[in-house]
Amino acid sequence: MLLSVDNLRVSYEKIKALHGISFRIDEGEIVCIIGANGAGKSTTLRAISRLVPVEAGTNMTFMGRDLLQYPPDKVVSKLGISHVPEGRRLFDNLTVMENLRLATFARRDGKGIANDRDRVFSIFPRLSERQHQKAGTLSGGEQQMLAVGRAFMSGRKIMLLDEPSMGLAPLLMMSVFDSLKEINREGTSILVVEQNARMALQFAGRGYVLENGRVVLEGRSEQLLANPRVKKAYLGG
Amino acid sequence: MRRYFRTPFSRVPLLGWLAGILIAVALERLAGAPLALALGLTKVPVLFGFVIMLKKPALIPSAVLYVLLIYAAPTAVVTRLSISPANRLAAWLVRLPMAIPVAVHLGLLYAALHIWAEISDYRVLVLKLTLIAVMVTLSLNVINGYMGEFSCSHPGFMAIGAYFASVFTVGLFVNDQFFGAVFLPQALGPFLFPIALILGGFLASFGALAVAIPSFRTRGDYLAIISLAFLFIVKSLIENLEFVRGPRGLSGQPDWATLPTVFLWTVLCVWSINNFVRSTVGKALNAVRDNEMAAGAMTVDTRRTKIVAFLFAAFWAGVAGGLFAHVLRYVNPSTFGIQKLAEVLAMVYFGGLNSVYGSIVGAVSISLLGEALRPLEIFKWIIIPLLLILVMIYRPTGLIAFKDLDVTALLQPKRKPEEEA
Amino acid sequence: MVIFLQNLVNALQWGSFYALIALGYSMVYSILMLFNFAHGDIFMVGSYIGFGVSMGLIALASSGLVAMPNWLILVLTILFSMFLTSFVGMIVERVGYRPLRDAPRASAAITGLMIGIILETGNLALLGARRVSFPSLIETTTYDVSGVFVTNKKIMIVVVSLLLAFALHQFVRRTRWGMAMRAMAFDFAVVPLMGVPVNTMAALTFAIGSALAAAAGILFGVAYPVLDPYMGILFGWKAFVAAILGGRGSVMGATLAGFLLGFTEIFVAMIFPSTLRDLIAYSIILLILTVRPHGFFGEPYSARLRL
Amino acid sequence: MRTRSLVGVFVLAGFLAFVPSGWVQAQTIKIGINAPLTGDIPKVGEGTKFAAQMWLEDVKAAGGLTVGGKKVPVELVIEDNESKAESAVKAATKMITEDEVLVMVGPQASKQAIPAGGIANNYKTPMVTPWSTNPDATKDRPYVFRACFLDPFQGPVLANFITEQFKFAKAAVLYDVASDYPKGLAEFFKMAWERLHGPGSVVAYESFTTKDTDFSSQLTKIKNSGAQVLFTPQYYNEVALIVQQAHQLGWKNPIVGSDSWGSAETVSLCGKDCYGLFFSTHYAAAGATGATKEFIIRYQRKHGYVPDDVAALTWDAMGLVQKAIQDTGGLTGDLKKDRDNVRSALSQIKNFKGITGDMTFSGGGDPSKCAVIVQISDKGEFEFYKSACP
Repeated sequence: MLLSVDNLRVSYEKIKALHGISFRIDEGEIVCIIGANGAGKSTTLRAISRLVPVEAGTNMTFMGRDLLQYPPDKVVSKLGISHVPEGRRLFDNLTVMENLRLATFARRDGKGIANDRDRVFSIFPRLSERQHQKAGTLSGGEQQMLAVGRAFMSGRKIMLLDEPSMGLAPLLMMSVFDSLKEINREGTSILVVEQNARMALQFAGRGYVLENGRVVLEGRSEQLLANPRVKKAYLGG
Repeated sequence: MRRYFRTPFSRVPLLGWLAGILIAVALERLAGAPLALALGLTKVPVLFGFVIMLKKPALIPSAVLYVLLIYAAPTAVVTRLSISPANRLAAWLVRLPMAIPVAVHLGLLYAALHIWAEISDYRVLVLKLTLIAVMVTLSLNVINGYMGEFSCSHPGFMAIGAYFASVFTVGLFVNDQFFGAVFLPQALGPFLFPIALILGGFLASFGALAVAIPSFRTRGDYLAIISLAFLFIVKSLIENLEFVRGPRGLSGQPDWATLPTVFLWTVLCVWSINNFVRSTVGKALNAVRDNEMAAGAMTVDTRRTKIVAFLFAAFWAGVAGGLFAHVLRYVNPSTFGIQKLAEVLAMVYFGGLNSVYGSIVGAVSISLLGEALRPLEIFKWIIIPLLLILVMIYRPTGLIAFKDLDVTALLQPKRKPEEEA
Repeated sequence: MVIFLQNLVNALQWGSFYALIALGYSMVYSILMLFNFAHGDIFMVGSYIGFGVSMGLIALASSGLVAMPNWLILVLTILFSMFLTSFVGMIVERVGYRPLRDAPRASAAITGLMIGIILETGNLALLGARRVSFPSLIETTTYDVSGVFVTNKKIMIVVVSLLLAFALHQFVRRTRWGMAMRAMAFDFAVVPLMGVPVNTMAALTFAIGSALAAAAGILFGVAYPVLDPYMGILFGWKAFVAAILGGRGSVMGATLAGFLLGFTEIFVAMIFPSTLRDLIAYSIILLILTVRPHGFFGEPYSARLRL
Repeated sequence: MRTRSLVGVFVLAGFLAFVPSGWVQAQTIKIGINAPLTGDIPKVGEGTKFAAQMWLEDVKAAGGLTVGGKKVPVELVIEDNESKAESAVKAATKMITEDEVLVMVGPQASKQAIPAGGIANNYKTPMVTPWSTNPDATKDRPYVFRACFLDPFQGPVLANFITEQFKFAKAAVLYDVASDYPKGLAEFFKMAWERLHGPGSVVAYESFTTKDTDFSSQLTKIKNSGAQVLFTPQYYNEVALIVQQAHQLGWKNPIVGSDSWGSAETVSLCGKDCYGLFFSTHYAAAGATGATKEFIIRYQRKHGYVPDDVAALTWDAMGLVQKAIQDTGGLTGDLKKDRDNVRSALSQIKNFKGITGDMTFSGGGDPSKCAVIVQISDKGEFEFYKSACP
C-alpha cells in the first residue's frame, strides 16, 4: 500500500469541509475521486500535500511513514508526492525551462534531473520547442502539459492531479490523459480528482465518490460506471 | 471564575451598567479625596491608579484598594441590585421612539464621563483627546478595515481640518497679529464653531479627492504611497504657508472645544459612521474588499463606492482635526507627521479591523495606556509596541474585529436565560 | 552647466541610498507581499552594527596585532555587518511576520511598525541619547573637475550601490534560490508544491533585504557620519514609496525608482525654491502615478492568494 | 448573594473607619520638569534632566530649600513630552493639575514651549523655559518666563558680528523649514543683514526639511550664489553634516552658527571641519571661571561630557526658580497664592548671577541678557571670543 488516508477531517474556519474520509492507493495504481463542485475533492488533495491543517483523529501514512510529520515542501521533496493544482498555477513570469528547474529545487542528483527533463520533453515535445518562452504565453493545453511535466520533475512516487481536464478541448484532454497513462506505466501512481466523472473513471482503475465531505461509494471503475446512483448524478443519465 | 464574575452580571442591561458607573464616579466626586488621603495617597489617583502604582510601588495596595472601593465595588453592587428595575426601565424605554432611549443612555454616559472628568482638568484633557482619537480611528477603519485598502493620509486630513478650523476661528474671533482685529463678536462663536468644523471636514474631503482619483483607477498598493505622498505634500504646504505661520504653528484658538462639544461630535461621528458601514454602501464596500471582480460583476460601482467611502472618512478626520486644534489650542505641521500616522494605525489594528467597537476599544486603550505608562519614560515605547505585537500575533485582525454597533440590540433589556429559550 | 553637473553628482549619491534601501525593501515587498515597516529601522541597526564592527576593527588594527589598511577595514566592515544584520532581519521575520503569514497583510505591517519602534527605543535606552559619529574609514579626497566637486567617497558609494544591485539582480536571475523568489513573487501558494521550503525562503528574503539595508547603513555612515536612533524612519517610508513605485517583483524597478526619488528631490531643490522641495517632489510622484498607474517595471503576479 | 455583597460593603466601610486618617505629608515644593526624553531631540531631554537632578542634589544636601526661615523639602516631577506639542500640553496639564507643581521648568524647544506656555498661563502657574528663544513663548503671557535671550536679539548680534569681523556684504542662509527655531532665527538674521547691507544682500536663502541628511543641492546653490559667508542656525547633528558637505563641495568661506551649535556633540560629530568656526551662544565652556567652571566640572565628572547650553540654561532656570521661591519670603500653603507670589518674584529678579550670564527681568518674562560669540578652537573647545549685550 502506497498511500493510506484514514478518517481525514478538515475545517475552514467554522465550516466542515471533510467529515472523516478514508481511502487508499496501492503502488502503480490510478485512482480517481469524483464528486460535485464543493464536495471536498480539492481539499482532500490539499490535505495530502499538507497545505491545509487537518483536525485531530486524522491518520495519513505514505509508504508506512506518518505523512503528518512532514511540512509541505518535504512532502514533495522527501516523499515524492507531487501535486498539480487546480487551474495549473504555473509561474507565468518564468520560462518553461525555469518552471521545470524550479520543480527540482530540492533535488541534488544532477544526472537524474537531466534525464527527467529529457523524459518530459520526449513525452511533451511541444514543451521542448517552447522551453525559452515565458509560461504565461503558452496555450491552455501546453500549460497543462507543463503543469504535469513540472509535477513529474518534483516527485515521482505519486502524482496528485486536480481537475486536469478543466478548460481543455476534448482532443487535448485525451492526449493529456494518454501522457499521464504513460507516466503511470513507468511506476508513478496517480490520484486524480475530477468533475468530469466519465473521463476520470475511464482513466482510473478504481474510484471513490465524494459527497458533502463524505465518501459515499467506492469500487472498481467498471462497477462505478455501472452504478445507477453514479449514472444518475455524475454521468448525465 | 465565570460563575463568580460573569453569571451574576449576565442580566445587567446597558442601562444598569451606566447607572452603576454613574454612581461610582459620583461617589468618587464626593468621597474620593478623603478616601485617597485615608489610604495614604496624597491625591485622588489619576487614571485608575496606574500612574501612582508605577511611580511608587509601595502604594500599589492603596491604589488597588482605592480602585476597588471607588469604582469596582459600587459599580458591582449597584448594577447587581438594579437588575430588575433597570431591565423594566429599559423594556419600557425601547418601546418609545428610538431617539428617546438613545438620548437617555447617552445622557447617562455623558453624566458619568463629566463627573469623572470634573475632578481634574488633566482628566478632561485626556478624555477629550481620547474621544478625538476615537473619531480618527473609526474614520481610518472605514478605509483600512471596511474597504481593505492601506491609506496613510489620515494625519494629512486631520491637518487640513485643524488648520481650516483654526484659521476660521482665529481669523474671525481673535485679535491676532496675522489676521488682524476681531471680526465677529465672541457671542457668535459657539454657533459658528460647528460650521468651521464642518467646512474643515469638507476641505479634507476635497483634499481626499486628490488621493482618491489617481489611486482608485487601479488595484494594488498604490493607494498606500499616493496617500503617503499626499501626507508629505500637505505637511510641506502648511510649512510654507506664512499666513498660518508655517512651522511655528498657529496658536490662540478660542476655547470652544469643551467636553460636551467634543462628546457630541464624537457621538455624531460614531453614529454616522456606524450607519454608513451598515448601509448598502457599507456592505458594498465589504464586497469590494473581499472580491473586487465579483463585486464589479454584481453591479456594485466599485470605483464610486470606494471614492464615496474615502471622502466620507476624510471628512470625519477633518472634523476630528478641527476639534484637536481647539483642544490643544495650538497646531503645528509637525504634529501631523509619520508619528501620528503610526499612532492612528496602531489604534485601528489594535482595536480590530472592520469594527466600530474595535475602533473605540483601540483608541481608548492606546490613548489611556500612553498616559498611564508615562512614568516609565523611555520604556513606555517598548511596552506599548510589545503589547501590540502580542495582540497581532494572537488575534491578527485585532482585539474586536468584525463587529458593528447594533444600537437596538444594545439597548434591549436582558431577559432571564429561561425566557430566551 | 557646472551647477547641473554638480547636482547630477549629488543626485547620484543620494539616489544610491534610496536605491539600496528600496532594494532591500522591495525584496520583502515583492516576494512576500509584505509592507516591511521595520526596514528603515533595520537600516538604522545595520548602521550601528557597522559602527561597532568598524570600531572593533580599528582597535584591532591600531593594537598592532593585525596590519590592516583602511580600505580593508571598510570592506570587512561592510561584509561583517551585512552578515550580522541579516540575522536581525531573520529574527524580525521569525517574531513579527511568520506568525502572521495567514493574517491580513496590513496586520503584519503593523507588527513591523511596532518592531521598528522597539528597535528605535531599544537603541535609545541602550546607548543613550548620544549621537554616534561614524568613523571616517577612508580619508576624504576631493577632486575638482573643472568646477564640479567629486569626492572619492561619492564615487565609492555609487559604485558599491550599483555593484550590490547588479549582484542581487544576477542572484535573482541565475540561481535556483532567486528563481524560487521570483516564483514566490508571482504565486506564493504554489511554491511549496515545488518542494521549496517557504519558511527558509522567507527567512532568506529577510536576510538579504536586511543585509542590503546594512550595506546602505554603512555607506550612509561614511557619507553622513551622524547616527541616531531615529535616522531610519524617514528612509524607511521613502523606500516604501520607491519599492511600490518600482513595481512588484522587480529588482531593477526598485533600484530605478530609488534613483528617481533621489533625483527628484535633488533637482527640485535645484530648480525651485528649496522650501517647496517636498511639496513639488511628491506632487511629481503623484503625477507619475496618475499617468502610469502600474509603476515602472512591475512584473505580473497572480491575484489568487490561496490554492 | 445580595446580602453577601451588602455585608461586604459594611465590612469595607468598617475597615475604612479604622484607617488612621491624617497621613497627609508635610508640605513639599514640587517643581515640574517638562523635557523631551524621547523623540527627535533626546539629548536635550537628557541635559535638562541631569541639570535639574544636580540642582536637586544640592537642595537635598542642604536639607531642603530655605524659604521664609524654614527648610522645605523639594520634589521634582519629571515628565517626558516626547518632543511633541500634544504630549507637552498633556504633560503640562498633568503636572499642573494633578501633581500640583508650584513651578514648571521647560519645555525646551519652542514648538513645545509655546503650547505648554499657554497651559501654564491659563492655570496661572509660573513656567520657565530655559532654551526657547522664540518670542511667542512668553508673549502676552505674564506667567511664562525664559532663561535665555530671544531670536530678535540673537539675529542682529550675529549680523553685526559677521559684518565687523569679516567685512562681508553677501551672506547665505541654510535652515530647516519644518522646524520653528531655525526658521525663526533665519528670518531674524535675514532681516538684520538686509538692514545692514541693503535688500538682496542675502544672496541665497535655502532650506531643507527636518531629518534630511543630504544638503548638496542647497549647498551647490549657495556656493554658486557668490555668498561670502554661510549662516546656518541648525542643531548640532545637522551642523556636522552641513559643514562637512560644504567643504566637500569646495566651500572655503566661513560658516557661522547660533546657540543651537552649543553642544559638546557638535565637535565630536563634526571633527576638524568645524575648527575655527564662530557661533553665538549663551556661555562658553572653555576658559570658564567661577560658578560656571564649577558646574562644568561637576557635570562632566558625573556624566562624562561637557554640559551643553541646554544643561547650563536649565541649571540657571532652576536657580531662577529657587531665587523666586526664596524671594516670596515664605509659602502660604495655598497653592494658588504661592504660584502668584512666585510669578511676581520671578518678574522682579534683578542681576541674577547665572552661569550663562547675568539676568534681569523688568516685569516681563524675557530677561535682558548678553550673548557670547564663541570660536571653536583647534582643540575642539568652545573659546570665548567676544560678548554682545543688548
